[in-house]
Amino acid sequence: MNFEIDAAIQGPLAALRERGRDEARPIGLEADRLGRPIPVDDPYFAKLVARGEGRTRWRGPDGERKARSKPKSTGSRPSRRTVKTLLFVEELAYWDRGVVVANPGVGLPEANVIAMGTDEQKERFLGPFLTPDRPRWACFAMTEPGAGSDAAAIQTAAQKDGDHWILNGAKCFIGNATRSDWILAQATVDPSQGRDAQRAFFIEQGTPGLGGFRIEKKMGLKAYESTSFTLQDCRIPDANLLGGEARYEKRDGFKGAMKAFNAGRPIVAANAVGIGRAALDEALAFAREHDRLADARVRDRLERAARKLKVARLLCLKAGWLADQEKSNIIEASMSKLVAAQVGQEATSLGMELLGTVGARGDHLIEKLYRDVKALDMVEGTGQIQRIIMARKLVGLPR
Amino acid sequence: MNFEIDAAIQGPLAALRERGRDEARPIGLEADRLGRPIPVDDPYFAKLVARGEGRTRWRGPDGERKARSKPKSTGSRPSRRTVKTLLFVEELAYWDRGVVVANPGVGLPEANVIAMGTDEQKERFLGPFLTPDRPRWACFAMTEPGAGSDAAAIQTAAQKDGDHWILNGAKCFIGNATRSDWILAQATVDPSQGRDAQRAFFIEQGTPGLGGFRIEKKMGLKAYESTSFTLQDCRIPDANLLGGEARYEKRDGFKGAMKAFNAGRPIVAANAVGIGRAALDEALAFAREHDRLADARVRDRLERAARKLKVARLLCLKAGWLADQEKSNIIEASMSKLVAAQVGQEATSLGMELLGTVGARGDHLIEKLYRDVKALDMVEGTGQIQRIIMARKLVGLPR
Amino acid sequence: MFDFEFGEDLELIAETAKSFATDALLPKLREHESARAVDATVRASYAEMGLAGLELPESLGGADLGALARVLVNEELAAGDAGAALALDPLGPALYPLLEIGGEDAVREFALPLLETDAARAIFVDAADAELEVGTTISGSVPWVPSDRVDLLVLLRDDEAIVVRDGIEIQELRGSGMRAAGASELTLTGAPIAARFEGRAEAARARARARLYVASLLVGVLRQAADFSREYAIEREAFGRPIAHHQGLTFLIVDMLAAVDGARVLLHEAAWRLECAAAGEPAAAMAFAEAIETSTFVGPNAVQILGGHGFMQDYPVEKYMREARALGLSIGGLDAAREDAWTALADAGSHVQLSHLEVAP
Amino acid sequence: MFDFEFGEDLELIAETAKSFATDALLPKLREHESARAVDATVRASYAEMGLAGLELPESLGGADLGALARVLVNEELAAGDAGAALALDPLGPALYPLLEIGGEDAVREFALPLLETDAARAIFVDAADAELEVGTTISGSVPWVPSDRVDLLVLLRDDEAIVVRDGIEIQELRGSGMRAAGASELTLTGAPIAARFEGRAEAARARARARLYVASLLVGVLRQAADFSREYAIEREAFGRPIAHHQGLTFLIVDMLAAVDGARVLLHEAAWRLECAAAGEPAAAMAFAEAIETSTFVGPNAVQILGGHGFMQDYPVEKYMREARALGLSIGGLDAAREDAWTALADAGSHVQLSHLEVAP
Repeated sequence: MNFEIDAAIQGPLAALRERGRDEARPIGLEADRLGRPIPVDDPYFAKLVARGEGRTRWRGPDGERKARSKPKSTGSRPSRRTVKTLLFVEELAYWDRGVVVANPGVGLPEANVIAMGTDEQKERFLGPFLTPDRPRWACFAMTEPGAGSDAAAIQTAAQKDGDHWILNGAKCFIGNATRSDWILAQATVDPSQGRDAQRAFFIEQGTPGLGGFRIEKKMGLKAYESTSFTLQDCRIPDANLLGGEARYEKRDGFKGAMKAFNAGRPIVAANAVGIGRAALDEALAFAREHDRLADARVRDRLERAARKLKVARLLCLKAGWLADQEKSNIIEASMSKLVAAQVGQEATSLGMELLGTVGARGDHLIEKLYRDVKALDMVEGTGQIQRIIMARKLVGLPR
Repeated sequence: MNFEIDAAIQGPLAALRERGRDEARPIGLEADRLGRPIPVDDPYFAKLVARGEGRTRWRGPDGERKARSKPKSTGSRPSRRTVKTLLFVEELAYWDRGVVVANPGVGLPEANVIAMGTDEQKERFLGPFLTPDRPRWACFAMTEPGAGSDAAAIQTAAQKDGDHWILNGAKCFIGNATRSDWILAQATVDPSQGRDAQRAFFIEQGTPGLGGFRIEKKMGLKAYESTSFTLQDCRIPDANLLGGEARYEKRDGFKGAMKAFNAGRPIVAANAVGIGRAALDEALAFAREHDRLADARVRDRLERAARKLKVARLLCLKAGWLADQEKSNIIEASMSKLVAAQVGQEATSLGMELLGTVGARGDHLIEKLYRDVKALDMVEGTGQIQRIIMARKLVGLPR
Repeated sequence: MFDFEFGEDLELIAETAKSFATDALLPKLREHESARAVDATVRASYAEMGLAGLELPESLGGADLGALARVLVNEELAAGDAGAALALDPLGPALYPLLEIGGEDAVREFALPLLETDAARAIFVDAADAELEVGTTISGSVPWVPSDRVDLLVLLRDDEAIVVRDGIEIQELRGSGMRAAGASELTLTGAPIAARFEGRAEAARARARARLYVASLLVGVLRQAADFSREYAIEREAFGRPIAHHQGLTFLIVDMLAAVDGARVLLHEAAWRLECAAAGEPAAAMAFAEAIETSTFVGPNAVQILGGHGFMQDYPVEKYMREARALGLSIGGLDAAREDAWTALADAGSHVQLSHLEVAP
Repeated sequence: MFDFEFGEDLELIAETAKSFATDALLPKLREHESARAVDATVRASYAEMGLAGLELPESLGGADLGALARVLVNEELAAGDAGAALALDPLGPALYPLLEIGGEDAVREFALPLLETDAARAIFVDAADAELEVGTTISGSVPWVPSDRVDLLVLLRDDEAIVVRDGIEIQELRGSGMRAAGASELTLTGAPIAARFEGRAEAARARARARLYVASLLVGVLRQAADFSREYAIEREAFGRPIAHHQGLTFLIVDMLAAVDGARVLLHEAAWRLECAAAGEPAAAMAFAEAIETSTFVGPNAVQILGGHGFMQDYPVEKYMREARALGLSIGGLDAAREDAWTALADAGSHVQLSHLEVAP
């Protein structure tokens, strides 16, 4: 049993902390104040790319594949990859969750493409991200206006037409969609067949029929664009079907999306913990500055927020540790997401209470965090969905 | 708008208060300490009867029926009968809820018998309660070991056999069953038909087949007996079918039970508020004696308990007031029950926290109240059931 | 004896306010929010309703309706738009220190002129919400007031009210909510005191009325948030039925509605008590505390029920979540309210058989 | 770096304790409760396991296993019967002030003899839970200890431990829970002080270990309560399916299990920290606070899930509800734990970029 953060990680964490403080937080606050996503041509993005960020994890057609080698097969001691990721994610979210999403890179679809893409697809779609010449984005489009939590209910239709597919439908809440080189979009060949009939397609920016882009106005996390768009008779070549048709004949269709969901829950939890921690630190600083620490009610508020965040953090790291051990983490992943989203929200709300009317000004970081954090109880499945996932295991709830 | 308690009620309330303090509370504490129901031959019961308590509301075959006259039909201003009842019930529960249930009288089935019984049944079963010669009890038996919240699922079978019925089944959690002159038991002529097939039967004490009495050991409310019993080929004459067969042919069967449920919810709520108030008053007295009122945490605990109890009390009185206005109170009755059971429980739990290890001794009133109050989130439908009832109205939840 | 009906007069006023809120405020919610002001035609139609003098004594040309009327009107207006409700009321809670401590003369001198000025705003500031030094003049700052203009500032302290008209510097803020009313920080640098009225009991009563004023806006927002999300959940389907019929969400919705009803009944009782009976001050504090606690449950969960849509400004629930939180922060917020509510218990006798919940004293 | 596994040794000990709890304690739950004592054969089989010296240094013939082992063992035993767990441990948390402040000599003198005495009980009393006047002797009362006999009393104050062996009058109480261990009020009238050990930091550490001792019993009860009601809800049907599959109840059950897991992980981290790292004291206080808060949610709801059956002693959940509440009342209860947990934050630097949640210091 060990709860220590390796010295080896302290360095990278400290670096993230410095950049978060100097870059991400000011830019995130500015985007929030202006109420618009960070512009595509913001020098910040160019700077990131210039110093080697925004690159794909994929090692290229001839590259070594160390990153994907499994610990068991090498006989080495278990990896801590997920745990490390969670710690980094938490630190990034501490400074600004919205900016992290806005940052250039392949983002959400990367894991799916690496796991399921054909060699040709990896080269074509991830290749430009190996050493990008400019800030580049990609995105994953699952959510639809009519199907939020119910991933099996998506309606975007994919119809085979010779060596092409015709896509029709609408997507919403898609991060970075207008600035993405390509969109990996989930569609169905038969809505009545649920998940088994779902396919993912690469849609390149500029493809005729891809349009109706609308950058949505959000309560928080304004630094990145959330976008809705439509697909109208959008013709996509066979070569853009993720993994190729053969893979789907083995009924692997939906798994792509489901895998992303599973891997993502502790990460969302870590984000919520990071935001909650930021609120806690701000609240503590505020209370100290305003000589409020003698008040038992103020102490209790801070103690409670700290304690609940610690619970969430440990549950989240446990879920990640299980993944690193290659043990099932279905319950723990959902639990960490459920708990972290709640306690992150609660920490920001307690922070607001402590600030009093300063919180109502709309220019305090805690007020921004209060708006930002709520999204994390929605993405990757609401708290309600997490409970259902857990209940399948815990009380045998039928699907 | 008015939230005042009439001067006319202050007197009776004060009388209840005095008797509660002098009689009910000490007897309730003793029963709790001894862990057994108040014995049938306890002089306390005889005293109650001697001073005219434990009588039926029914006015007798030739009696006036004032109590049942409807306000609208007389053109007078709306009655406050339910509101008054709730205030009295709350005051009684403040002193000891268990003793109230133990008190002699017709109790739960009274409303049903008055509303649905034939004249002959009223005379035979309520008659002895007009001016009882000794402490007499009756009881209503609905709950079964296998059907708690699901009232439609009761399994006790009633089979017609000539001019008799044969009853078979088992009941549990029945208050005062061993000491009752008769038991009004709910049974079904066809379990697959749900509520429509249910009938209520008077089972006289000593009827062959009525047996297997077992006084249950409870966490709290020990002053009255909760009893399970069985019915084995128990032959009941037609004349003991509540209301007679004709009434059931009009599909009125289950309504008897349902009516009792509806009328009962704000009353249960008032009980929970009374218990919670007792805990609050004790906690306040304890805090004052131990010089704890300077502690903001102690003040907050007391303030919160008081506030929540006030909310519950007002919701409860509103539900009663609606009933007095002859307006639907389905939502409000369930809401008051849901909220009051929770806040009553919370008040006792906060009280325990305030007492510290004194609460762990097992001899403080608050500790007893902590055990007593939990039952009120079960009787007349759990909080879960109340939410379902409300949801039918509020979000159109299908039955 | 108990009566939960408001009576015909109050019902009529509430109905009027409700129609106005539904027809005039709700549809322009976002418009008013980004304009930081209420549209002139809406202002005009509000003026026609004559609600500005709702609580003024008849001798001052008012309707002489008390706390209950105000609470009902505010609840309905805030269900439409809490920011607009503030913007439309020239006096707001600033009336209370003037009327309760200063009396009719003070109202005549300081408040009435504002009723004649278009879009005028008297601003109430509780001393708990400001960092002000009071001497022969006032200096310091008020971190936030829900307005972009200040025609009159009434500062309520524990034992007095101070009126300031000049020397107030206004710095616009974005505001976390109620933007239709504006949002500013005030800086006072040796601002002259126009008047000063003393009285501790009167100050407590003024604070109680101010709490009810804000609590009723808060309850209006919460009621609307709960109703909106309930209706959405009935319309919206997932996994083959309305999401409101998935019991996990059903229970949440029911609990939200019960919480709002609880906060409402406490609010109405406090208003009745302040108007017609004793112990209105702690009752008002308790009602405010309950509304604030309810807001932390109902606000975020209204967004939650809408899922991702709730986070978007296409729907109003994100606004409700922000404003429900912001409304609970003033007049010392939750802690001060709980502390004042507590006094009702602290003053109760030590005999445990006396109920400290006696509905009548 | 992170590792959530306990390691083979600890797993084995926990497994042993679990089997014992399941086979020997759980079936005799009510028997032990009404006897106010643990059956002799059960005591004998417990003695064979050799857990009495679990935390004693090797030099004193103990297993020298630390806080993690104790926490795991207590959790498992309490899942069987928290009262029996107390009854079976002759030293209990009284060991900590002796060991941490007094050192090995103190343990040798006062604790070891008890291991030789059948059914002996050393009793730990935190000064926050007693009304005692300390001079050259001790007088006053301890409202409740979970025992019917006191072979040794160790009083923990902020800066010292006081050992009392004589002059203790014992008055039996019913006890609201843990009756298998007994329940008494202690009265001391000029009781002689057998020894006195001073040390503020050591006292804080002893208190932290005592908190973990009680918190682990509490978490064991809560885990068992949540599991029992979960299993009941899977077995029991209503409205045509297991009640656990009605989503309203499903969510409650899942939330209970999540709350227990949260309290557990905090407990384990605190034990690890106390044993292997820094800042164990506030972590232990936090873990105790979390366990207490969780108990007010899980205890009553475990009863709730069983409905009317939950209220009856035919099922154990009413016992869990009582004991979960009672276990959270000692060592100053929730407030003292929160106050001590707070110090971790209070001592943190003022730079906001320093996380006060650093898992490693």
